[in-house]
Parts: sequence; C-alpha cells; structure tokens
Amino acid sequence: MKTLINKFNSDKTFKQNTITYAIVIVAYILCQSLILGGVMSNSMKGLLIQFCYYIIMAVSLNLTVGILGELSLGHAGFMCIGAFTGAILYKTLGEVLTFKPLLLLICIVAGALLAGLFGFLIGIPVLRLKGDYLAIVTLAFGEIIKNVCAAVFLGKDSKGFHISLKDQAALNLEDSGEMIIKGPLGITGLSFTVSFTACVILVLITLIIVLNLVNSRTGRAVMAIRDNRIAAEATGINVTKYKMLAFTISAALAGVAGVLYASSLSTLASSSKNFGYNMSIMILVYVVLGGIGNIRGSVIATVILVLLPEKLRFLSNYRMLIYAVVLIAMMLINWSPSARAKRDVLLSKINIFKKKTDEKEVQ
Amino acid sequence: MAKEMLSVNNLSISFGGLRAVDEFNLTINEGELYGLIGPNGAGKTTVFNLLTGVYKPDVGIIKLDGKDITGQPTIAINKEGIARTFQNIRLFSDMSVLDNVKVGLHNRFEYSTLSAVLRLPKYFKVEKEMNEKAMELLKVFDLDKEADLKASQLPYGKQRKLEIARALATDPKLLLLDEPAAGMNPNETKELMETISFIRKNFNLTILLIEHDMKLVSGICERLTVLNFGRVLCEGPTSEVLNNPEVITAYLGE
Amino acid sequence: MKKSLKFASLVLAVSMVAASLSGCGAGASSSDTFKIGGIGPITGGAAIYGQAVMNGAQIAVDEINAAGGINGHKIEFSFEDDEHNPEKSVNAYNTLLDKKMQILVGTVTSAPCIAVVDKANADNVFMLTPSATATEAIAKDNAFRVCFSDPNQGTEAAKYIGAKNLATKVAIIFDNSDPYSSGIKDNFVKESANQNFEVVAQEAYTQDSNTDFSTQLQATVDSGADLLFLPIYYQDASNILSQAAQKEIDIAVFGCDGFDGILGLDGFDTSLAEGVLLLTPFSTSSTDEKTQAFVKAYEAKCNGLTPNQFAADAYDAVYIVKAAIEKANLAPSASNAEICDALKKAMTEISYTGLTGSDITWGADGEPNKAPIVVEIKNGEYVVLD
Amino acid sequence: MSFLTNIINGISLGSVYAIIALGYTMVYGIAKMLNFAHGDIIMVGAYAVFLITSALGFNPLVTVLIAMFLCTFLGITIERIAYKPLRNAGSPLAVLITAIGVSYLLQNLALILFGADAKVFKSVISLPPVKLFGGQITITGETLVTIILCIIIMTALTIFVGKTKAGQAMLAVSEDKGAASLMGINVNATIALTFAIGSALAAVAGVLLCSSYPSLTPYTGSMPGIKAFVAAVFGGIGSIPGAFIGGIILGILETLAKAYISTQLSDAIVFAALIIVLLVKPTGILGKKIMEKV
Repeated sequence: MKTLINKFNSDKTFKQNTITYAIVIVAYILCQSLILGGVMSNSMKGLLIQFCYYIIMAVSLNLTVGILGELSLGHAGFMCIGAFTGAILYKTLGEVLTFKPLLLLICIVAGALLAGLFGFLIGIPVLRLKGDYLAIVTLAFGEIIKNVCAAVFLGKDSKGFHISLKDQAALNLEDSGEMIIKGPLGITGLSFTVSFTACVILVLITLIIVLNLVNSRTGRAVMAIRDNRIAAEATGINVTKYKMLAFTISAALAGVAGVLYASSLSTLASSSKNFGYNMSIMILVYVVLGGIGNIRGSVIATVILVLLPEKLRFLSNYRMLIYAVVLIAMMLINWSPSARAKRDVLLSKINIFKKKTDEKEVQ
Repeated sequence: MAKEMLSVNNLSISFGGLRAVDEFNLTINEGELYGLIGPNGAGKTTVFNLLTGVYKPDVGIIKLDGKDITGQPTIAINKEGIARTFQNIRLFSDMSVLDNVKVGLHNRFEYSTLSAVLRLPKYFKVEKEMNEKAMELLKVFDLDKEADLKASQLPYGKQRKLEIARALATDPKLLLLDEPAAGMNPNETKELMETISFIRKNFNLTILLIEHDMKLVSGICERLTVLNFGRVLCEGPTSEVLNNPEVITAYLGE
Repeated sequence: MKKSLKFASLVLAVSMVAASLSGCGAGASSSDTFKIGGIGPITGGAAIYGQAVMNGAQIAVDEINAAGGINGHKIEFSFEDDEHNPEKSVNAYNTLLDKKMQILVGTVTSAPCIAVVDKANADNVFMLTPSATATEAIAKDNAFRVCFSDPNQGTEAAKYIGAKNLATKVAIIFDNSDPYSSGIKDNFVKESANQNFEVVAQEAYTQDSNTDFSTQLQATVDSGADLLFLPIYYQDASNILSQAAQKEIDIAVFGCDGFDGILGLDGFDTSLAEGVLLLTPFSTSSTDEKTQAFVKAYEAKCNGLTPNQFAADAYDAVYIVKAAIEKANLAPSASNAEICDALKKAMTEISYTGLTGSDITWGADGEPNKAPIVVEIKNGEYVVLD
Repeated sequence: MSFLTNIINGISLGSVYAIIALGYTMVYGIAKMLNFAHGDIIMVGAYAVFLITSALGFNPLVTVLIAMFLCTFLGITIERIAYKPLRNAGSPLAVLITAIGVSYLLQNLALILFGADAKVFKSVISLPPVKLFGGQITITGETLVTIILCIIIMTALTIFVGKTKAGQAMLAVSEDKGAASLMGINVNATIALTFAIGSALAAVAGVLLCSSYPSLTPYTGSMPGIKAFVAAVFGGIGSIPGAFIGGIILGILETLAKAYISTQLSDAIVFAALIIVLLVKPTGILGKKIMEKV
C-alpha cells in the first residue's frame, strides 16, 4: 500500500491514469447507488449504457486522432461492423448456446476481432495517405461499410445461409427459413442485453488498453511517428507497423462499442443516423472537445455531450439549435487563443490556488 | 591501417534535371571525426539523406563497416548502425525529453505490445532499464534535470543536444550530425565541442558532421571533404584542406 | 485544458445529480389527469412527420380537454423528439416515463417504433402508433396502430389497379431505405402476380440519394410502363413529379397514403399532380364535417399549413385512446400495467369512426380493419372516387 | 439512347457538384479548412430565392443577385465570428468542429424559421427543353443553363486567380500566410474575400440545384455538400479546374452506377472510385504533388 502511495506521488503518469480510472469507478458506484436507492430517473438509466459505448468510441478514436495523429472520419464504420457481427452471432448462436454471459463474450470478442480485421485491411491503403486525404478516404470507407450493411439481405434455412444485395426475394429462402438481415430494415428482434456493470468493465478495459499502450514502448513509437515521421524513421521506428497497430486497435475497440450499441436496442439497422459520417463526426466532436490526445478528457466530454441534448429536451424543437450554439461557444472558449488568455486571467483572479495546479499541466 | 567504417563510392542522385550529388566518394575510418563542409546548396544534406536511405541513389555504393547498405530503407540503415540529427531540429516535440530518448532506445530494449497492455513483469523490468539508460544519456548532455519537460519547452541549444542524445540512444557505429552548432552562441558551441569529443571517446563512435562554424570544424575534425555544386572539391586533413586556395575561393564565393 | 476539464466535470456532476433527482421531483404532479406521451422526429430530415403528429395530437387533446376530458379527467400531453433515430427514440421514451406517462401515442416512424415497442412491452405500457407502418412496429401485444400496415396497402393498391384495368405495365419507384416504402412495394409486387398487369421496373432510391431521380425516370421510360406506382411520401413524390415534368415525361401515377399532403406543399405546382390516383383513408377535401373542422383547426394552429395524413392519424389516435379508455372505464389513478391490460382488451371491442376511416375495428394483433378510399387529384383538389 | 441520356443527366448533376466544389476548393486552398457548413449555405441561398420570389415576385435574376449578396454576407459573418478566432488554435481540428457546429446551427435555424415541410422550388430557368434525335433525347433547360454556367464560373475563377491582384494575393496566402503578410498582403481581408466568393457561388449552386431537383428542405444542402467535397478531393483539392473535373466525373459516375449497377450502392461505388483514385494519385487528379523536405 505504502509503495503504491509513493508511486502515486512520484510517478506522474501512474497518478494521472489512476485518477482517470477512479473517476470512472466513482461514477459507477454513484450511479449504482442511485439506482439501488430508486432515485435515478428512467432517462438517466437508459443513458448509462449509451455513455459506455460512446466513451469507448471516443477513447478509441482518440487513439487514432490524438495518439497516432491521423484524422479519421470513418470511425462509425468500424462500430457498424462490430454491431452487425455481434447481432448476427447472437441471432445465429442464440439457439445453440444458452449460457448468455458466454454468448455475449463471444459476440464482443468477435465484434472486436472483425472490426480490427477491417481496420487492418483498410489501414493498408489508407495509412499511405496523409492529412485531409487520409480523412476523406476514411470517410469514404465508413460510408461504403454503412451502405453495404444497409443493402445486405441475409437469410438462413435448412440449406444454410443465403446472401443478396438486391432484395429478399433474391434469397430464394425456403418457407421455414428465417431472415436475419432485412436490407435497410436491418436486424429485428434482438433481445440481448449487456448489463451496465459489464459495460463499465468494458470501458475500464478500453481505458487500460489505451492508457497502458500510450505509456509503453509501443505508444512512444506511435507518438514519435505523430510528432515527426522522418525523425522516427531515422531513429529506427517501423512507421508502417506502428501506424497499422494503432489503427487496428482503435478499430477493434470501436467494434466493441458497436456490439454494445447493438445490444442496447432491440433492432439494428445501418443508416446515416447511426453509422454514417455524421456519427463519426459526432465522436470526433467528443474527442476534440475533450482535448486531442487527452484520454480522460474524451471520457468527460462524451458524458457531457451525450447528456446535453437529452437535458435540453424541454426546449422542444429549439433543442438542436441550442446544442449547436453551445457547441460553437464551447469550441471558441476552449480553443481560441484570445479567449483562452482571457479565461486564464479571469480564473486566476477568482481563485489564486488554481495557479499552482495549472503549472503541472502536462499530460 | 585503420578499419574503414564508411566507404562511399561514386554516389550520384539527380532531382529532375539537377545533379544534386555527383560521383561522390568518401572513406571514413573507425573512430574518426570527419567533417563535410561546403557552401549553401552544395548538397551536404542530400549526402546525409542518401546515407540514411531517405533518398535512393541513382548510382553508387555505400558500405558501412564492410557491409553494403545501398538502397536500404531508413529503418534498416538505422539498425545497421547509422544515426543522425537534422539541420532543422526534428524532435518529438509533444513528448517529454525522457521519452524522446526512450524512443531512441526502442530497438535495444524490447518487450511485446501485449506485455505492455497487460503490464506483465517484463514491462516493468525493461522500462526500468530503459529509464536508467535514458537518464544516463541525458546526464551526458546535462539534460537530466529537464527530463520531464516537453521537448518543445527546451531552449534551442538544448534541443540540439537532445537530438544528439536521441541519436546516440540507438547505439550507432556512425553518427551523422547536420550542423550541430547552428544557432548556438560561442559558449554553447565550445561546450558542444567538448561533448562531441566526449561521446566519441566514450561511445566508440565514428562521427561525420556537416558544419558551417569553421572554429568548430578546425577544432575537432581530423579530416574534411569539401563539397561544391554536388561534387567533391577536395579532401584531406583539416589544416591542409582549409588552406587550399580552391576551397577558400569556393567558400568565400569570390 | 485542465481548467476547462475541471469546470466541465463540475457541470457534469451538477447535471448528473439534477438528472437523477428530476425523476422523483416529477412524482408531485396530480394523479387526476391522463398522461399521454408522444414520440416522433421534430428535428432532422423526417421532422415534417413528427411535427404533423405533434400538432394533430395536440389539437385532439385540446378539443377533448375543452369538452371536459375523458370520463371527466383532463389529458396532459407531452411530445418528445427522436430525430427518427431508434436510439434517441428510446431516450425519449424513458424521458416520458419520467414524466409519468401512462399511454404512448407513437412513435411516428417505423424504425424507432420497432426499438420502442420492445421497451414499452417490457414495461407494460400501452402504445398506439398513428403512423408506423412496418409489421414489426406493432409486433408486441401492447401495440396497436391507426394507419394501414405496409402489406395491407400494397395488396389493396395492386387489386385496385387490376380491378379497374388501369395499366398493363407498371413501373415502381420506391424508397429502399424506408421500411414503409419497400414494404408496400414488396406486397404490391407479390399481389401483382394475381392481377392482369405486369411490374416491369422496380427502381430504388434511398434517403441519401433523394435529390436526383433522372436515372429512375429514365428507367421508367425505357421499361415502356404505362403506370408509375409511387409507394412513397409526398415530399419525394413532388420531386419526382417536378423532374418528370421538366423532362416532359407523361405517365399516369398511382400513389399511397404517403402521397397525401402533396397539394399542400409550399410552392408545389398542383397541375403536375393532376390525374394522380392515390389510395388513402383520409382526404382534406372530404366534405365530412369532422374533417373540415380539423383542417380549419390545424391551419389555425400551424400558420395556414394544410394537415397531412400523419396529422389526421395522430388526431384520430388520441380520440381512439379516449374511446378505449371510456370502454374500459379507466381512471387516471390506475397503474400503467392496469391501463395497458385494460386497453389491450378494450381496443378489440371498440369501433371507431374518425378522419381516417369509418367503423374501424382492431384485432388483437393491433392491425386496424378499415377500407381505404381511392382519391383522384382533379383541378388541384382531392376528389374521392367510389 | 438511354445511355446517352444518363450521361447527360450525369453531367447535369456533376455541374451542380462542380459549382459547389469550386467554393469548397477555394476556401480549402486559402483557409486550409474543411468548411462543413458550405453545403448549408447552399440551402440558405435556395431558401432566400424561394422566399423572395414567392413574397415579392421579383425577376428571377434580381432574386438570385439578392440571394448571392445575402449568402456573401452570411459567409463573411460566419468566418468572422466562428472561424477567425480559431485560426491559430493550434489544431486544424478545432475549426473543423466549429464548422460542424455552424452546419447544425444553420440547419436547425432553417427548420425553425421555414418549417420542416419541403418547399417546392420553382425553377428560375424558363428555357424550353432541347430535343435531339427526333425527340429521343430531351435535355432540360435547367441542365443546359447549369452546364454553361458552370463552365463560365470555372473560367472566370481561373482568370480571377491567375490575373488579378486579389487573385494573386489569394495564391500567396494559400502558399504561406506568414510570408504573404510580410509582403504586405492583408491576410484577413483575403480570407474574407475567399469566403465571400465561396458563399456567393454557394448561392448560385443552391439555385441551380433546386431548379433541377426542386425539393427544398433545411437538409437539402448537406448531402450535395459532402458529395461536392468528395468531388473537390477527387480533382485535387485546391485546384480550380480539378474541382470542375472532379464534379463532372462524380456526377457521371453516380448516375451510371445508379442506372446500371445498383441505386442502393451508388454512393458506395462513388466512394470506392474516390479511394482508387487517391491510391493511384494521392493528391487527386490535378492536385499538386507535395514533397516533404528533409
């Protein structure tokens, strides 16, 4: 115990990471006690799992954007792959495997693996590009994944699986056959639920993976590539390998978020609402507002920005308008150099103690 | 006869129609401190880029310690034992000073990504060794007190030093320094000269440096090659070369 | 960055506490009123449907309250936005539960409805969707609907075209991303096998590509069709008709209830829709007194906007809920489960006549039995054919 | 014959994309930002024309000019309030996110002001269609005007950038802001001018878009905006002829994919083509190759 306290005080990254985990755990305990006390509102209860998968999305995207330093606008595509993998497995294995926790585990692992595989395959061409060109190609891949998932018809009968990109009739299913994916209508009748506790554990696992990765030999290699690719090469870093590694892990984690997304609703359909570029950008907003490369920031920003439109419901159809205004205002306050300077002056006037903590601002 | 550390034969490259480096030859012996000088635009940095595999030569052969490394990618060349610094400093600016050096140690201290993610005992063991090694290197350059600062927060002269420390961390046989004293005041330059001599001795290094500061060149380099318009103008022991009238003409641009 | 994060965490903590407390705060409201909730898109690309339902339902609620309520109890109505997104729809549903909703009139669109119906079933909350047409939208026994289902409309349309010998070759342009549209199309094609015409072209589009219809129109022309079946909503339909006119393509058009409202579109040249036939349970030009009154009330409420199918469905939905509550003789003090169980039974026992049909009855599967009427657009007016 | 018709339809659609892409590419080239709100300025332009025509009944040309003026004003205002403070924010992502916020803002503002119901846009072009091959092919007046206008705008922009002082200033700013300001160029004014031109073009694009495809909603601009962005990248972002070529190719590709492969997958096919082009030519068809100096 004493050594831990010592470590906490001397090792800065250990301290920062511990605080991050602690925030999640304390928030979890708070939520659980509110639920047990019966004072948590239904809407809040419904949001808990959403917080979890959006946090996983934001943290994993931050790995690509903040740590690897490449702008990806197709992150929702990997979420889509994870979601569909999980949902299809659940539908097809559900009858055979009755032990639900194991089934869920299989779905989550498979979702992560397949999304990771796609991340790897897409990474091969994409990571050769740079900057905005890379961004637009990730957007393109995301849209392709979304469109294909919305066009697929998949059915199962005694002869096995049938697949078509045209319509249900083209499957030639037997009468006893069962539709699994109905094109744009997607998968319906999903009845799997992942508990809030399991989701929080997955969030913690995500944080552990990303934070441990960042503070390691691998993470340093990735960040070296971000900061200066040419110097990294000259220092003997295998640029392609580490870029691919970060991108693949990021995609796999998005796949986990996708499985949770699929589990939270009884229906899963790929549309521009959930897996289009709008969603990728939404997640990017969480990342940028939380601080590029700042993992804890992503967690907090995600919770705030998922909560905000729900809390603005009383505004009726002015809701999204106000959300937009708040978004712009937050960006200007957080990022504009002049506003930052003003804010710092203001804050130091209000609270002289702030000054001290501020000096240690290295993350 | 000393062992040849680097031998370059008939190296040429053109960009578009321009011959940036033309039939360049160079031999450096083990342990030597060699200078590459020449006016601006003579092609010195291009030579460095050819040696480190940033560019592939059109013709010519590069041998390091007897091994042909021509046309190899940068990473392989680094692993073979060439490390370099850059004329316009290229640090990992958002990372700490310590981490910059630890990136340099990347290929010398290994553990898998999995043991990093799972924080296996190997991770802690190797990280500890890396920290010790990195601090040792930082001490050489008097940077150990700034280990936790961001690289971009260092003053200019220290950034140059950090770049050398990072290059050293890869355990090179041959160190290429591209204008290490650029932007330094005379005091800093003097200090740098001492450091270069120190590391050469203590790390068993062969050093090739590009420099404009003649005081530094004449102070520490044993032999020089002068490059002009991509071609070797002359080569030889420092004092001889610096007194060569052709060199003076080329340099002063009369 | 750290400072703003600190500030942010503070905001977060405060809002979390506020959020969790709001759940119990709402308990103070009176148990003297029926609390009806509505869910639908009032922002985003599908907002016109949600807003129509919101306004249509509100008119019915206001009328009922003015007339003394249901069994003497007033209605409290609140409507939540779902952006036509299943995830947001479930959030809206949870928010309504916090507001002590007892009965749900919703959701407006199919995909979100499929997501919500599961939750409502688990909570045993009664729901009546005005306008979600997909079969799965009311797959649970707590869910009923006012509008036709997709299979119903597709089959009826094919039968009508066959019976009246309207065509020999039919082309279809449908919205593949919308279960409503593709559902009708599938059933239309299925039924066409039994009829005296042939489906010669099935041209899809999606909500991401509902701007340019030139290829679909070209394919229609190439197929030699003499009738164009458009099982789509009026917004896209107006676009198709305008583009066909620009290209001077002249073809008879047959639509579904989603077509209704096309004449009310701001700026629409009604002559383009001249002669269009549509299968619908509702028509704004109906001389029926109730319809006229509703149209007037709606126009007064919405700055002269003509009500569409969705608004009429929603208006009826509220009255149907009223009829069912009266049948079951419920009081607002009953629990959600009691209300749900009673209404499930009452729904199969009532017969309702409203804007969208006469003598409508419901089966336990939640589907309405009502006869569609066929309307022709003549001189910019809807004219009911027999 | 129907193939030819599809090609013509593709060129027509592509011309609209091209005009939007021209605005995109100019703003990107000079301000180095992806202005996600560009598509929504198109929507504002179209609403302006719709409302002025139906309320005041002006001559279409006058209305379009008013709309261009309004959009120019809007573009400059947005730049001044939302983008300029973030120009030195340290990360280009900051201004990107703000642009997304502006896009939401414009959409939702339009939703509240103009209602969710679609407006049916009355074409401002009253040219009769042209019939070819004995009526087998019909080219609408809208198509003709769109294509011609697109070529005129492209040429005018090329001349403007190449020949005028303001255009040269733009080039200088796009190369290096710092150096340009040292040369006495007013960087802020140049960027504002770029936004002004881009927004005025957006207004024109909005009018043409809605003349050909008359359904106008608060979300009308967003999908064409993204497609035009793709077109700009296709042609090499920052390049004026590139945006034109990219737009036309994208339009043809999309139309042919819809006609002969699959409507549902047409977008996927277009995006796949983009990926292939960028893999072969990483900076687009006419993009400049950027060498990284070591």
